[in-house]
Amino acid sequence: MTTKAGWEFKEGTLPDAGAFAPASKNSGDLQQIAGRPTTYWSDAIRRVRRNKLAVIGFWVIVALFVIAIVGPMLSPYTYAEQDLTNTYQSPTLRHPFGTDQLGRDQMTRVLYGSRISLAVGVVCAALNFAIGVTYGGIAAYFGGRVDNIMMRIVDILYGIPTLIIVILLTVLFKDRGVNPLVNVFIAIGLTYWLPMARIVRGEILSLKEREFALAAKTIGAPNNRILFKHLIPNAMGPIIVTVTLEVPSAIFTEAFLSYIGLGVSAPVASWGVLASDGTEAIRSFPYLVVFPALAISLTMFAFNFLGDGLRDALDPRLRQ
Amino acid sequence: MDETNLLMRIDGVTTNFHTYAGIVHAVDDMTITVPKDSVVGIVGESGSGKSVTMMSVMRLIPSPPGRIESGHVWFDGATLNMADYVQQEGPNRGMVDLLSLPPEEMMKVRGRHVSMIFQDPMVSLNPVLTIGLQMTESMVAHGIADNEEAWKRAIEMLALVSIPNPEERMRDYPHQYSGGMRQRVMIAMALSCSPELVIADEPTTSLDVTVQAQILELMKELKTKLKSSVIIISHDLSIVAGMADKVVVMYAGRVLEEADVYDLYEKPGHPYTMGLMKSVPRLDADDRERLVPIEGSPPDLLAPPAGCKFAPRCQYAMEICCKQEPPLITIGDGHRARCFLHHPAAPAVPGFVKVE
Amino acid sequence: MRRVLSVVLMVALVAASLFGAVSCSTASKAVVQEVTYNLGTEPATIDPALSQGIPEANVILQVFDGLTRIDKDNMPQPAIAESWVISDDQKTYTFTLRDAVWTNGTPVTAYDFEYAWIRALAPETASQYAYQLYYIKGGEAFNMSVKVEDKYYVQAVDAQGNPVTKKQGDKDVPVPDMTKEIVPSRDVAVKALDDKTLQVTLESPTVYFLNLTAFPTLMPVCKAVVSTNDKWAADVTNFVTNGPFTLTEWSHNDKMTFVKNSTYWDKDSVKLDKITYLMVTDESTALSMFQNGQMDVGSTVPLAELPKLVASGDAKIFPYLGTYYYMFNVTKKPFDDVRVRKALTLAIDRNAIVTSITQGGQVAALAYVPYGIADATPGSDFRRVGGTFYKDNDIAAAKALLAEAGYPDGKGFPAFTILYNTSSAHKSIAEAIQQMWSKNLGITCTLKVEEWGVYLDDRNNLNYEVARAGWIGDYMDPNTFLDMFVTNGGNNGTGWGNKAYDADIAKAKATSDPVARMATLHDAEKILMTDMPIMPVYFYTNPVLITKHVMNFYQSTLGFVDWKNAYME
Amino acid sequence: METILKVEHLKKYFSVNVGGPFARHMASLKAVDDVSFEVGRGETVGLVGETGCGKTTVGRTIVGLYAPTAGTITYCDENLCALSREAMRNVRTKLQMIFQDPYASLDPRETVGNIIEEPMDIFSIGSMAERRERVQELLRIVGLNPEHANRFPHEFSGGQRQRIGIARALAMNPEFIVADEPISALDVSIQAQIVNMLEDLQQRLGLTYLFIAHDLAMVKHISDRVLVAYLGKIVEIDESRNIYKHPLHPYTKALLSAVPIPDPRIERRRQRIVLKGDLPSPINPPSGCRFRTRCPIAQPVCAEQEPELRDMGSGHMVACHFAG
Amino acid sequence: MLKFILQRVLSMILVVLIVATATFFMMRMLPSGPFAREKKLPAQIIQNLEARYHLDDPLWKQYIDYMGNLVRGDLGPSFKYTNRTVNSIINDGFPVSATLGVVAVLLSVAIGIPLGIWGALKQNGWQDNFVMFIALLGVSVPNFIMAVLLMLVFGLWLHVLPVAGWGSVTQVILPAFTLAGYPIAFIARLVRSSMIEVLRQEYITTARAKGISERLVILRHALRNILIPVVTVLGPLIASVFTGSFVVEKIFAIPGLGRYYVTSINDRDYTTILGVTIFYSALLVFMNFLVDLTYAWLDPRIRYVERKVS
Repeated sequence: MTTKAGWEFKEGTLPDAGAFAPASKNSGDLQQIAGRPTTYWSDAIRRVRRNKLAVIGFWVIVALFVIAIVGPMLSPYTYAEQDLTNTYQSPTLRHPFGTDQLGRDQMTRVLYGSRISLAVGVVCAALNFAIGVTYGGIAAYFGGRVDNIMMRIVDILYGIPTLIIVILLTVLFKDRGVNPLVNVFIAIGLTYWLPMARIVRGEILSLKEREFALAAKTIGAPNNRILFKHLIPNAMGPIIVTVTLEVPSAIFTEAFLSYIGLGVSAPVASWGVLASDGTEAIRSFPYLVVFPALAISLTMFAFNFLGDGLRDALDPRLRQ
Repeated sequence: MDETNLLMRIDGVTTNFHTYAGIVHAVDDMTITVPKDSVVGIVGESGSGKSVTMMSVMRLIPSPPGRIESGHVWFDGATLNMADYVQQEGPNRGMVDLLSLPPEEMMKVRGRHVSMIFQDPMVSLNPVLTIGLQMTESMVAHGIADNEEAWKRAIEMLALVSIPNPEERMRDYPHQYSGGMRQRVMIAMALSCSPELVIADEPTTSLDVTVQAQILELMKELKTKLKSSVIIISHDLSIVAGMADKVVVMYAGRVLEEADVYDLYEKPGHPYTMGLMKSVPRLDADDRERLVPIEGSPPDLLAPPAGCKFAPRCQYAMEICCKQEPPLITIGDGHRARCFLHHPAAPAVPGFVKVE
Repeated sequence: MRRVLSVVLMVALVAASLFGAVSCSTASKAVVQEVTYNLGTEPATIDPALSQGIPEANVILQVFDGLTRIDKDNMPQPAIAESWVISDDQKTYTFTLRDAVWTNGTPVTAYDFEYAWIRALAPETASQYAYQLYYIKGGEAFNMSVKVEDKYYVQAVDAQGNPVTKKQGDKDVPVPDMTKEIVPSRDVAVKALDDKTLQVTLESPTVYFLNLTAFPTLMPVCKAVVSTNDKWAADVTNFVTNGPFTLTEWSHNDKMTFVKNSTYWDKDSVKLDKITYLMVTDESTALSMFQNGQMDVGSTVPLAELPKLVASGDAKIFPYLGTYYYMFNVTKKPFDDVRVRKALTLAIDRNAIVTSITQGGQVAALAYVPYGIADATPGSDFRRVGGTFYKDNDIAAAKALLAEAGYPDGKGFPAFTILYNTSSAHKSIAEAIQQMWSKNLGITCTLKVEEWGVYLDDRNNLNYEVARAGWIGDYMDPNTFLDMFVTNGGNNGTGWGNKAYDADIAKAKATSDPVARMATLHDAEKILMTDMPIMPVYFYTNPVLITKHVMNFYQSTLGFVDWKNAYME
Repeated sequence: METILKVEHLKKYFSVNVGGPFARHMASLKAVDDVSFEVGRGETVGLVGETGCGKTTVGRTIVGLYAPTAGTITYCDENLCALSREAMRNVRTKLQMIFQDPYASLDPRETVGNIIEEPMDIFSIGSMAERRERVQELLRIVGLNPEHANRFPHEFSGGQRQRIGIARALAMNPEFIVADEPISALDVSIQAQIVNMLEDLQQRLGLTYLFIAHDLAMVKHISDRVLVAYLGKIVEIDESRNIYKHPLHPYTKALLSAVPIPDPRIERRRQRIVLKGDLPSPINPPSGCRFRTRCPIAQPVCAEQEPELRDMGSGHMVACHFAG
Repeated sequence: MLKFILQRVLSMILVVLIVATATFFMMRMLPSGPFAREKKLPAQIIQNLEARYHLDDPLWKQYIDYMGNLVRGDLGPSFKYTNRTVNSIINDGFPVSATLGVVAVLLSVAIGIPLGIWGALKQNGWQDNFVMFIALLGVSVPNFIMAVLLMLVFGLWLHVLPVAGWGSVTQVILPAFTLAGYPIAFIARLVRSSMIEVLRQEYITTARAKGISERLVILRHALRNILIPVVTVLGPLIASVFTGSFVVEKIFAIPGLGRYYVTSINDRDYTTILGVTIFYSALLVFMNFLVDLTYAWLDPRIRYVERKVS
């Protein structure tokens, strides 16, 4: 039923008089915001969960780490055990990934190699954060002359051939009893942070002009707090992208370092070493390169999916 | 209202955004009419759906997540020159529904028949292209002029919006212009194809008062020179007061009140409209009297309140307001409002007329 | 927009060329006398005096003709020297030269040889292979002399016979003994008696001297050209040669082109019209190019593919005068104990290594000097005469020796490291040996790979325990393998020394009677194999990728390729 | 009235590159050029002017974000420009700032609680629990639900975010607050809420405000006195209740006339003074009176002689040759 | 203007000189020297060699001599390639590396940018996932595997391209693609995220509201804006690709400069190490300079820097 003015009521009846009594106010004076009151982390986890690829990535990574730890123990072979009468076996049930030029079980070697390669990947990422992010952040934050000098240092380090540095490191660490993996970490740490420093610098340069950085200054926040607590966390997107781009190349760099003599010594082999050794026999025995390469790609995909998922989930701005 | 002189009717447009968190009901069953050669002011807070409505008209809602769920945008078919799509009978005879046009036809409408001026001139111009290119491209795209001619016309347009040395400044980049000048460029750009309708989405909000005054004066002046209808959107009633013939007040994706400009300011028919007027300090007011704000904040459109969307902030809210959404009722000649206070059963409130 | 267009064009261009390629590669080949060979690496030089190794030799030998040329039986045959006379004391060689011309038309004379050899010996030339001319009387002294302005002087020695140096700025410079001038034309015993006669006097009888005259360093150079242009070998324009082929193009790191030399004295036996050398370093790439028909002969074969290629006939295995061995640092415990060295030597399965890992027809080395060197009696082989010194994979004996040395079942054996340089083949062998020692003797060791320079440095400074090594002969005589192990010899590298051994080597040098000389050398090898400062693993072979169309391909046991008599079919 | 802040001959020049990236022509951008004024305790002083007039620079220099090029800022008899870093840090707690853009001035990755707590954290005030308590209290003070302390800024509306910014500024019990356009990014309906709240807080906490805005209506409403700035200079100072009735400087008049009035009848009748052109470049300001290029009453003398700020009686100062 | 360019050039020269100095001394700290052989050369021959190359001079003198020659543009003779100078090695090798590099950069731009745009336009669709897949593959498959795979597939199995070598247009394709693999992935990813960002910008809405075609919106309005971040990463990328990649040049038997970058160190060919390093770092700083120029060209805002003050 519609009146002349246009009143329209459900079920065609006029509401009773009580309906026009003043409504009781219960909200008080305080402003409310909508949405479920969830905590930051539970919400983040919920949102990561919704991203199927991120979940898959997460479980693949868990699986990889579990395999890296227990895998080699479960294998009936060891990574070093040779059988010179059974070299270059194609994949079979006994040797699912085949055997290599010394008749070693490739699967066991890939499983064992994951320990090194995963460690290299993780440490490379960590060093990238520790050195590259800090360095680039400081350069950008203080700007001016500091920035200029720090960036020239980056240019210089870009220019010096890595191979020379690496060979000098091998000499330096020789007979020092240093864990060979530590040498790899140092070598990677020395060179891999350069692109990261550049990228972080660019980000921070624009972020530091933002009002929230100024606001932190007005409440008396010291520089390091502004840089590490406010600016760098807001540059996380590009940082994660850069890390995911650098980790695979670090994993292969480890292979190169092992070649030069800076990595773990044979017969232990990382994925990178297995892949590059396998490449030499690629036409006749492609499985020798396929499996380690697959392992690396799988890891990369997993880390990437999780990284992207985390980035989105942890970014409160994208939470709407 | 003179239906024969109608340029556009937004008819029951509903636009939702499908987000992670749920469905945002940005615009709900919106109906607005725009007569030819008129200025319609749309007033509302940010988030009230005024921009979304206009983006829906232009079909520029980013999709996903946005989606125009239902409704029509009827546009005067005589001006569009799209015989194939003109409604042959029914209440919308002679009109074209913009929402059902194929995309390539819609492209011909945008900029040519309906153009837009955006809120922030600092970000609405492409920083890496010259003003000249950005001025001419819509004329060229719509085949109104070839490059050379478009260039000449663009210079004329820049002169029209009082850009000094327009010939030289055509080759400049946006950052070489001040904020006010950029907004003038935006206006010139919007008018370059002589569209029948110009939608100005908060054209002065991000500008200084002095520049705002310049722009408003310019728009008034242009309005008298060029025969376009204008929809001017603002969150500030004062902005539309000087220009609009008709004002629509929006809140939470709905029209709360719609009236002739004088009616609205003299006899506001909705507590929200009243609140808007009282919450701004008046320069001509004598003393430092306390402002009367509208308390609270706009509703979350993910989970809007059940009844009247304004009820939680309304000082006159009644029980029914919380349960049922009032209809948009006619309270005067061309004056409509969505409030139960106009109901005869409601308690009397000064300024509210009762209608049956 | 323009940029987008150019990008599109670019893509189209690439696509077009992609299809264009199909027709090119399938073009049929007639029997043209042209061959493409993969040299493997860019030669460091094409100047004979500066030659450093096999890649250079493989260029120089095609474009130069020495006094002699090695035939397919590895015997020296007359080349520019038509004939020669050897004095009774076997010290003086008088060569008679044939009529031959340089590519610039001038005749090849004895003076060119004299000039070339003196030039190679001159200290300022800094020839790396100058020691190949030390056999010539006065050669070594001249190479060691100190140049002052235009003259050469013997380096002064003090009362103890040590060379005298003086500080000049920060550097030690040798002090010349101004009383002892060396005049090369007088004091170096190579002399052109006339245009066609060259007389050479040696320090001591050297049975393989005629072989040496076919060696790259001893090639003649055109005196008229070289003495006036020190950039004569920088590119092909001034590169005057006298060999079966001339070098017409040298695109660095890419390829070299040789064409038949129409002025060569023996041009009738040269059948190839053109040789192209490629410099493909990557073995796998070289194999791909070979399989794709881009190459006829290749000097390298990827290890993993070798058995298949040999089976299919695409690869042939050539003998190679070299030994792959491990060396012990005898200055370090426990390798100062001969029993330990011997135990380790006996406990590896060389047959397994050569059949399963190297797979190139290598022979397990049960002695040091490889097969392929003639012994005193014609037709005999030094190795066969010398026999073997131990059994392969003799675990029982090895265990006994180890127990005797105080490490029963490897108990208490100190940890040590096997040092090798970057290469996957070295790595595989080291891994295998590591496991054999561990399995057979209960000894654990770690492997350490080092970059080439670091490895050499460590090796030379005795900064290792066990290290891999290899030795390729320079000439066809046991001496090239044995004289390196004299006490403090430059290439000894093990810290080992034995007076009797040193005496044998010295004696062999001075002995002109081939039978007695060989006996002495056998004796020396026996001492070496008794003391075991080194552990021979296998004798090298030289696998080569070669199409069936290439005939008469010759690669010497020293690794030198000679295309003079080769042809295509 | 006790003077809490005294700004004397303040100058702030930025050196900017005007030649592009490959030609470094450094020039001085005279953002603030010889500005002097005083603020009494408990007073609200409005600073009004267009974008580019230097008003934000004045505010930021006062709270120590910029070091002044010349001049002094005296706060409670202490010269801020001469303070050591450590002393400055302590004074800073008394001088706080509210920013214009409630979207940009809150770190998007911190919870509201952390944002408000941060100053206490920096100065190690109180235990964790006490700080939490204080955060709750502050939220209540600014009219927000204390339960929202663990929410993120993006979940709040613009007005609510501005309240968060205010709560942060209040955390250290400041005496003096520079409010830099605190409402210009907000909807009108919300502006009144914030303005009312600022007034309430002033009453309750005895705060002193320097209120920066370009909207003269709101400045006039909230302030006791108004400073009108143009291109780095102050052109007029007056009691706010006076300034609408007796503006003396032509620029002030223009500003007043630009303010729209929410009444269509008045609005359509009004004769606006629309300023010609744009603000001149602060790198190269006009000679003499800086306003002369846009001034409707400019005379040749304006180009030659810079007008001094003259006292026109009862604290009404103006810098114009023809005022009066 | 001139003063600034001079300043910039000076700082570039300084960087190169420091790189040269650091490399000079570091390389001399490497074990073994240029004349170390497995078959050791007799001591006197080494002495002759060192005398010939002045390696017996004190290190500081060698350094000063080298720097003196460097200023005159003389990079000295190669120790390994006896008849060649380092200048000639660079002269021969760089054009080859640069040709390959140009093609690789063009490829990575021509493929990476459209891929990235495609992914961004179909954000979260299968096309987007496909682009991300390609990008990840490009990053996680190293070039030595990529090279061999391309060679086997296109050279040996399909017989459409020569497997290796240099000289014909067809021989450029495989190595260029190998070299472009990582940049393609990198650029595609970068373009995708920048494009998503740019498409959200108001000026894109403005352009659409003008009624110009979507194609024009992307190509004219969006593309140039996304090129700005691309150019930033392109600088160092181009420099490294131009000087060649050791692996790619080795595998495809290409006579470029990249091979010397590694082999010269292995050979301890001091002058070549230094020459190539100096050349490379000069190229790098020059590329950064070019990037800045391109930047200004792409982004007019940079041409006239204004500091916003209010």
